[in-house]
Amino acid sequence: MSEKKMKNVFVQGAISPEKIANSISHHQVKTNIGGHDIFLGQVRADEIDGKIVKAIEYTAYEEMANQTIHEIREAAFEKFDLTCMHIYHSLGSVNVGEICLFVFTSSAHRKDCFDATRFIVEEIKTKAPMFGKEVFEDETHVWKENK
Amino acid sequence: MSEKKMKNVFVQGAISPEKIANSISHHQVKTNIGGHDIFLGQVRADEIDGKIVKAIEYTAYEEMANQTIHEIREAAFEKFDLTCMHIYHSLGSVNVGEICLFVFTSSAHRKDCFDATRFIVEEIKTKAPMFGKEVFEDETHVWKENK
Amino acid sequence: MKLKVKYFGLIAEFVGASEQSVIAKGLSVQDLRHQLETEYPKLKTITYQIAVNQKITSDQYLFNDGDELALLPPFAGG
Amino acid sequence: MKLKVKYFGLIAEFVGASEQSVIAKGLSVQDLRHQLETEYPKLKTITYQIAVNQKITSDQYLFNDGDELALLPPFAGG
Repeated sequence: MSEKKMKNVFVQGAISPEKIANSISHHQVKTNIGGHDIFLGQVRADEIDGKIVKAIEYTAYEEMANQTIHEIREAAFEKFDLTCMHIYHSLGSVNVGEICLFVFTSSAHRKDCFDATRFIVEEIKTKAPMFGKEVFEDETHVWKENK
Repeated sequence: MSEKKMKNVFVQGAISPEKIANSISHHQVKTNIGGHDIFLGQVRADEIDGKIVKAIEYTAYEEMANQTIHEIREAAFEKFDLTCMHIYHSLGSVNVGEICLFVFTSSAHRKDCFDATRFIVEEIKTKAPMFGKEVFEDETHVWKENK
Repeated sequence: MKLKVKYFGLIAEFVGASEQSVIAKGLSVQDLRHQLETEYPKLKTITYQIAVNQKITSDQYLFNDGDELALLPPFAGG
Repeated sequence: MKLKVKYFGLIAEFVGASEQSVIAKGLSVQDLRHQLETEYPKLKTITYQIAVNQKITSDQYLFNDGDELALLPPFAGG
């Protein structure tokens, strides 16, 4: 299955556990699915030079990020035998402990969804133009950089 | 972190999306977590010799399965740098489209949770004495066998 | 020796019970395997493992008093 | 040539704007890089990529009319 229409991956603020549960529920009618793999990125209270991160403010070059993720999605459908795929990323402020990335793939057999979710997460981290301002308690900030 | 106490992984019937959402919510206070990886096993409506599976009835050698999974859990905490780990498996009847296995690991960095969830799922599939009766619409059945 | 033997899944179907008290005619797991396969010939048609006290064991294992045995058909968790 | 240039994250901070109309003094991405690094010397202190029409491009790329450029600091998604 391949989805040609470009989707908007961005949601304002944190991704709620309820949104994740709803997304899982919607797959219970798809009885050809045997396994789901879900990755959730959560904002960490990192200590940087003695200060603790309290939130990350995400921005993105939205059109390019959506296009890039569209291509990642197409590549994943090509490489792996998937039933469904869902990708969401936060924009704006996400507090520590909250979820900023939700990648969800489903397949008949577990290998495909395991491989696909990991592939998608790695691709997003390296290729999608998204930016994160790590804000400290004292309102100063640093810019996050993916490794 | 290692957890010495043996846990009971078994729940009666299907695992609900709400249980999964609650489990995710409980991790939002753990601000050292950067990534979660969740695997969900879902019962497939497989066609076998022209008949369609409508449910799987799970049984287990419960004491041995809990002990085996306890050892898998300890091995995973040893091999990977994990913050948390949760494993649940259904007993009794689980309809097609419903979830029978829930493996959830969390770590500061994504590599550990990706590796850990996959390791745990593979280990459970090959080592934990659980049995699945695939029941067809006409109430006949076959016994499932993991590959 | 009198052994407690548990049966699961397909094997519980073959035997028609989930647990039995078995008077072992031999001393090893291999002996018990032969004894049960004679009594329940369908066992010969499948692959199964034997656990003693919740650990998969080899056919060479010699029973001790109070051992709990289990005949385990192929696993299907997940 | 007149170019639309977008700035993101750290670079938007350096420039003090998220978008500008820039009169390019040269013809290539490399020329624009030099021009902007002269105007905003802090750009020289970081690694950044340049996208033209939403594709990462090389320094050799020669502008066409209507191109949308973007200066992209290191990515931090997820």
